[in-house]
Amino acid sequence: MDLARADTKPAWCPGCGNYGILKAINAAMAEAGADRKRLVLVSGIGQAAKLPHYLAEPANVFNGLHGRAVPAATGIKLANHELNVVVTSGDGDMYGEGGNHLLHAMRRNIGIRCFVHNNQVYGLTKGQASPTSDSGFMTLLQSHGVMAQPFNPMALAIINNVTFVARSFSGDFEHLKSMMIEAMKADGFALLDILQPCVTFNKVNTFAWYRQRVKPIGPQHDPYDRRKALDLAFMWGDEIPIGVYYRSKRPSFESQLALLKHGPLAAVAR
Amino acid sequence: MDLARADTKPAWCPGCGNYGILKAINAAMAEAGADRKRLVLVSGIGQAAKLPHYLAEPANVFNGLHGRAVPAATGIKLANHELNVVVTSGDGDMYGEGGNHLLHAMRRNIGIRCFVHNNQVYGLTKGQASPTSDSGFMTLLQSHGVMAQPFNPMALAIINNVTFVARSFSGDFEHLKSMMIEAMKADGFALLDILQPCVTFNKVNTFAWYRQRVKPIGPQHDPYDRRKALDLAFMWGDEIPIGVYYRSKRPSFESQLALLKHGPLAAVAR
Amino acid sequence: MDISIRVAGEAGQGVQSAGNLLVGALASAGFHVFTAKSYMSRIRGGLNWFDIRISNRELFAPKEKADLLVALTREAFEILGRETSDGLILLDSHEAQGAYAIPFTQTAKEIGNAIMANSVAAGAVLAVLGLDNKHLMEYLRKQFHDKPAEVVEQNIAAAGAGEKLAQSCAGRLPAAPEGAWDSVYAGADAIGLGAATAGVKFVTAYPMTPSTATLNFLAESADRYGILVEQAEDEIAAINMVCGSTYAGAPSLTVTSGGGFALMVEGISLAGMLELPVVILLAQRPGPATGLPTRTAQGDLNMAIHAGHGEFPKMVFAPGTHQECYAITRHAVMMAHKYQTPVIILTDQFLQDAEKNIRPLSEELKPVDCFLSAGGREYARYALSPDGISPRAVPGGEALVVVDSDEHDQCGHISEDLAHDHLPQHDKRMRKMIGLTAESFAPSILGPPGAPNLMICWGSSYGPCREAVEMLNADDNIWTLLHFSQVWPLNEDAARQAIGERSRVIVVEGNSTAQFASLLRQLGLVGPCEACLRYDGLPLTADYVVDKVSKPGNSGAA
Amino acid sequence: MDISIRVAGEAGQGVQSAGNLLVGALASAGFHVFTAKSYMSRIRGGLNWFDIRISNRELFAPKEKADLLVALTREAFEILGRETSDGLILLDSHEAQGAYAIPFTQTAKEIGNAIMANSVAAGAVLAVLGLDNKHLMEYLRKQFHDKPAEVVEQNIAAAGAGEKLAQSCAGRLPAAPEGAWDSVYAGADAIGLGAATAGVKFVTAYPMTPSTATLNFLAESADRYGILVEQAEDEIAAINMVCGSTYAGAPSLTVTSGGGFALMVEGISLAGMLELPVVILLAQRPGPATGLPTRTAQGDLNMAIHAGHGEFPKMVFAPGTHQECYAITRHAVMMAHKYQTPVIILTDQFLQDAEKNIRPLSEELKPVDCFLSAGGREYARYALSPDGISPRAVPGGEALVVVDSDEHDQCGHISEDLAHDHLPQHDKRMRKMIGLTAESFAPSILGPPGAPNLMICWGSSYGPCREAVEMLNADDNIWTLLHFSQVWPLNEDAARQAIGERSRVIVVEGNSTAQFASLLRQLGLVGPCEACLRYDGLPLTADYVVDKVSKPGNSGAA
Ligand SMILES: Cc1ncc(C[n+]2csc(CCOP(=O)(O)OP(=O)(O)O)c2C)c(N)n1
Ligand SMILES: Cc1ncc(C[n+]2csc(CCOP(=O)(O)OP(=O)(O)O)c2C)c(N)n1
Ligand code: SF4
Ligand code: SF4
Ligand SMILES: [Mg+2]
Ligand SMILES: [Mg+2]
Repeated sequence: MDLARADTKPAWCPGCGNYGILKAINAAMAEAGADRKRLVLVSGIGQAAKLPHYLAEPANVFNGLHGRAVPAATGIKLANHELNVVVTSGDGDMYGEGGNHLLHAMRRNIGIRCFVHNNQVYGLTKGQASPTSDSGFMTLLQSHGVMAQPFNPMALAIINNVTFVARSFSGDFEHLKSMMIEAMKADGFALLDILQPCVTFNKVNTFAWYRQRVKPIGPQHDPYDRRKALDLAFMWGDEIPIGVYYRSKRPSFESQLALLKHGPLAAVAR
Repeated sequence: MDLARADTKPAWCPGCGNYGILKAINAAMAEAGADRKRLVLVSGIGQAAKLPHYLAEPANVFNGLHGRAVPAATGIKLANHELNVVVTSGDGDMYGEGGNHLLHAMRRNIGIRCFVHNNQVYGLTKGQASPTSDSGFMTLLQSHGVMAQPFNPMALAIINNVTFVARSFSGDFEHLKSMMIEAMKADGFALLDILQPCVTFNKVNTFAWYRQRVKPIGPQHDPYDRRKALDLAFMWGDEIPIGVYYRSKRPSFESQLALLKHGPLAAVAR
Repeated sequence: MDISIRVAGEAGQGVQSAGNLLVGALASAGFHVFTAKSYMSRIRGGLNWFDIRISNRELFAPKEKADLLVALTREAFEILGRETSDGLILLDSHEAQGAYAIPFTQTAKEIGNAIMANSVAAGAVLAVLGLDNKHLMEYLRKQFHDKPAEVVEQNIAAAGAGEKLAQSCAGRLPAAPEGAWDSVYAGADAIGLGAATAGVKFVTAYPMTPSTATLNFLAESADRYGILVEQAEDEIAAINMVCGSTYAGAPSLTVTSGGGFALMVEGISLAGMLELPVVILLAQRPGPATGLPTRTAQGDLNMAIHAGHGEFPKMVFAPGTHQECYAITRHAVMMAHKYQTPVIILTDQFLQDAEKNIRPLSEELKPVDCFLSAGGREYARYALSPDGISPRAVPGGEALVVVDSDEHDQCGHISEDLAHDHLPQHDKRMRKMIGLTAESFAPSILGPPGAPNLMICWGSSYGPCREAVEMLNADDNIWTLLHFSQVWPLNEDAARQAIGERSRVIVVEGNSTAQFASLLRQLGLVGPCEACLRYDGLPLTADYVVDKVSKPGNSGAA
Repeated sequence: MDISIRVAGEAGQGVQSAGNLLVGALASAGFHVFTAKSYMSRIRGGLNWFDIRISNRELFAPKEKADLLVALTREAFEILGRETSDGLILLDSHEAQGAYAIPFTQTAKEIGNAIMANSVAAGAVLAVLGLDNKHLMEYLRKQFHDKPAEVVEQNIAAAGAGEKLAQSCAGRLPAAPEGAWDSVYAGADAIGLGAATAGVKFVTAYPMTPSTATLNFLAESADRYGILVEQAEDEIAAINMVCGSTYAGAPSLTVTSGGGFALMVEGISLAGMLELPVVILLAQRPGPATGLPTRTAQGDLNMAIHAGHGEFPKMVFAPGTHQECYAITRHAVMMAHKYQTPVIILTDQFLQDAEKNIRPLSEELKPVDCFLSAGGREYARYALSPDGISPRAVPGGEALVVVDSDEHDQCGHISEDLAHDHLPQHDKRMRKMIGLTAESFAPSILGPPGAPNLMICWGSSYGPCREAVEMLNADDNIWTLLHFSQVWPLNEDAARQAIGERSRVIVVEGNSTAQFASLLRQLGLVGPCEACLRYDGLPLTADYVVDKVSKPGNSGAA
């Protein structure tokens, strides 16, 4: 059957940081032995959000609306909590249009893992500022430079006491893969913010820029210490910590629902 | 002219915490000598959001959509930054439906003052949980109790480094009035979260409950110290600090716009 | 016999409880009961009323005016007294021209608590009606069975006291009819029950009057039916959550009103593109914007039909009775799954809140068919098919299920191949309209099918129109009534046949621009015609319709 | 003379730059130029093309097929070569049957940098056309005037090399006509310029193709016109910000596409209720959902007309030419202020991106009237008035301005008095429709006004239809063309008169359900009629229309 005529080969620019994320996710899923039938990749719209179509070994895919990956993933997880729900989408998608959903998903501590491709820019729409663009970042639209302060996803996740909060870098395959594997183990909401160079529209936060700055968090850091985690979250400058910032023991949303003890809401034809 | 046949007398339940907020706002505006012609009260929809109609001395009013007070206020402030823009609305409105706007207004540090009537419940729609409802809070809809963790507005404002972050209590007139006056002085985004008992739908967080817990922040607290401010933000239990949690010197959004140096965008017929 | 009782007072004063007591007692006494609620957007104060109409014939709507007004405040008396032509008025305590002063509150206080004023009032009303109070006493016992015995006894005492106080104006009711039921449903509950028994497993919504009543019903029934009810952070979350949950295989529902629905418009388009069986209850109230949150209207028809960017198939149902609320909700869930596309159920504050006693609706869980496919290895979510319906599998089974909001190929992967994927997929989706149209409800016909005059109604305007046509046909059978309980797509053939040639055509609806009449004209089903419109926030009534229809020039052109 | 050149290749390969060079050179050479862009939703790779049509007569649309294909990749040749009937094909490097292999990239590399392949290609095209390359050289100098001299020289060398390489297939163009202009505008820019010169001071939007082009134009013009451009966090913020900013007195605009517009539906209803002069540009692309982000469609007409819960007045404009993009945007801003209600401007990817050289549009700031009132002490924002328009003051002046999304009294305060406030305010708002309708544009007429056959178009389908009618009328003048550049409300009287009695009526539009034809039918302006529809994501062309119109059975029933 030749039903697939689709763009299942990456439509990204050569050298884009998304390739590193794709490679890591392929490896992480393989290494974690993720059951493909129970794996659902959820995304919104953007360059990052195309990733689910490009998996080396296919899985279930829900590629929804811009900004709405998180509520869709929440609906999927609640309908069938036996599914392994992974959101993989862009910074504009998750932190801009989708900000309110992220906030409230964190409050719920719903068991979805969010991999955010944070390129600090809107790639697909050709280079506008994103919520994480550094102040002063110049674009066609932000012709006097960005005046808002960048959104701090790490701090938001920490103050919301979610199960797992980490940051990694698309240029560090081993680190990124291991963070993904860790995130997949979290029994609750997991945020993995991934620094991802956009070689076309972000000429500031390049591979070199990140590489100079990222620094793995040492073993002395206690991820259950909220204050220390917040200190890490505010480090954005000459040094940007990568690794697990924070963990909490808060139970996942779905684990608290008595109704789900009997099995998923959804009837799955097998 | 008898054009006003409207509900300009409060439609709140007797004993509602909103009365205290109304009284304080009347007093604060009078004491601060707010120029009524330049004062605009902006609200969304809810019990709290009706406040602008009830002012002792009238002002300009923009009573918009549920959850959308902040973008409306932002538009007003950008159109005419000489206006004194005060948002006064409910916790559901500001932290639930309007969460994304709040987040990004904070990133901008736009010079609007937000007074949030935080009754930890949806009043107007008859008693559903709000984003600030305590875990376990029981309602008709949340019949097994709220499972999400309450939203922490103080921490969000602090991590976003806005100009002014404070909390007060509707039952403490003097304190509330003084916080409002302080908030009005902020040159940037000001959040004033006001603990407001809902005598009808929130039988947990009553006047007595709050009164037992609220404790004015002492003079030893340095509001420019983010870590300390965050420590206060996480105090929610036997003791709930009221007062100024945090201040920053970040310039307001509008003060950074070269265009506005020549005067407001809006032409005002005088 | 046809009596309308209006209990009026401030919010928080017990108008609702007094009404409930009367409904309970009168339904168990065997009368046909129909209620309508008019309340303000506030928790305390203002002026609310609760109309309880009783008859020995089946009822379908409220009446315009009350025969008996129970005014709990002086303001209620002053504002509503004028409209209670010839009727009797009971007024709490205050002396006033044309009203019997009965100290409901004072009496209740003396017995123990002012809140029992509603029991006093209920007792008084039954006395005025000349009805044996045993049904009220029984109902009070049933109602308070889980409260301390003292509560029951005090309320019974209060009802008895009310009865005595009203003795002076007691009348005598004819005997109760046969065949009336004591199962009372609000439209909101009938819809909720329809959804629950149809097998809906996931409900998420952001509270909004007047849809919240259904949400509350479902929350209360959640444990019984195994439904997960989750309050969303906003309406956009709600619609996207149900897109996710239906993708994953749980029959799902979201409920909202106009402003919330407006926020869902993008998500509805998503459901159209992903071909998801999403069901949305849109309970209308007057707009624009916040409008009149607690009043009624049928003003969102056009928005509902045209909700969503781009073109995709959709169904819009509009039940007209309590039985239809139940049955059509079940049907809507089924059709959503059969055609894998969004379905909207349109009601309004009037029908949501209106209570009526009917033959009990089945509370048994009888899930509708979800038309699921197991998929298999070579599975393609959007395989082309003659009827536009592709086999729907859900994740977790044999097949991998790929869905994409971009245009896609048959496997669900993003594709920009216009000729080979976009056109075939677009045509496939739109082909579903053929089946949908063929399966859409024919309008129901009341009265002589070929009468010279035709009245057309849709959704909740059915009740008042049915009564109006009965009134109009009392002497000469010159009116046919057509009711549309599905408003998109229309069963054009059946409609054309039913409409036929008439000397007069009048469309009755609760908006100011005759939206349904325009739709009929657009499809060439009617020519220029008359419209009887109501958009003051109150429900249509037979009196209102008859008045407009009878006085030439009273109805506008549609 | 009428030649269509198609430059095709991958995203990021310089298709756009090569096209720009050719447009610049050909327009300054004095030809009439019209362009259309077809690109994919990606930043690199895929297959994009840029059509440049030139003629010695004014042009209004692209052509279906190219006469000269410049293929920068083998894929472009393979996919598009088939469609280039009889035409000439230049292919980068690769040898292929039916194509001239010209090493654009290799040559550019040798000169210094592969990115100059576009200059090589432009030079080659001009040679094929037999056109003096001085215009290209001039244009290159102008284009790169702020770059190092080396860049200019290298590009000039590249263009020269291209010319030489294509010598073998050089033809000779007829002389350029008189009266063509070298001011080239895209529709998106003409709209932006209209808004800027009309006095729009605040623009906020969330980026979305194909509306972003207008946003970019406005950002680039911001300093010149004193406009504040702010990127919103989402579309809901954008529409609510413009509600705030217009309330406060700044003429404001937001721009979006279908999905973003869907999110604004609640806010549009707010603007209707608060009576705010909000202007929204809706640049259409194919839906549903994300659909085809970079393609064109006219599929959102129904959604636009019916956007918003409840009933309130609204205008929807749909410019058909670049001049109309400019003039109608100015008019829309004025009308929004005159009637204090939301206005939607409908364009689409085709018109947004289409470039044409026309008489220069005035760039002077000539603000439209904002119809402001100073108010005064006794000011009532919603004072009743015969035409439904209340004096509009803004805060900061003498008057206090109170606005409320709930139903309100004349002073703007929340009111639930149905008879005294709701009905009068609702009727006041709706009365504005009378003035709006009276002022709405009559359809423009082209060709013999009373011909037996009538073609109807709206918005961007004008260009292709105009050319189609000219082709169809070449022998016998049997076609009239009617163009609607305002689609809501319709000037029914003028439309009825213009439509008259015809033996054939065909409506041409870029969607699959004949939305505009339905609207005409709903208003009783046409009966059952034919429809020529295109919804494959590509723009309508005269060839397409003539083909459908000429072959019986090719056009569907509307
Ligand atoms: C409702 C809506 N608004 C806007 C868009 C247009 N849009 C598509 S992707 C995108 C932003 C992409 O940025 P990001 O999420 O950071 O992804 P990236 O391309 O950078 O990976 C936008 C604004 C859309 N598709 N839907
Ligand atoms: C879009 C939309 N969704 C829902 C509603 C219904 N609604 C009105 S007020 C409200 C919540 C009120 O809660 P809060 O903001 O906390 O105000 P309170 O009444 O408690 O003061 C809701 C859900 C609405 N008006 N608009
Ligand atoms: S535009 Fe940026 S994010 Fe998108 S593919 Fe290219 S480099 Fe990657
Ligand atoms: S419901 Fe609660 S918040 Fe609303 S007026 Fe009553 S006490 Fe106050
Ligand atoms: Mg990005
Ligand atoms: Mg509240």
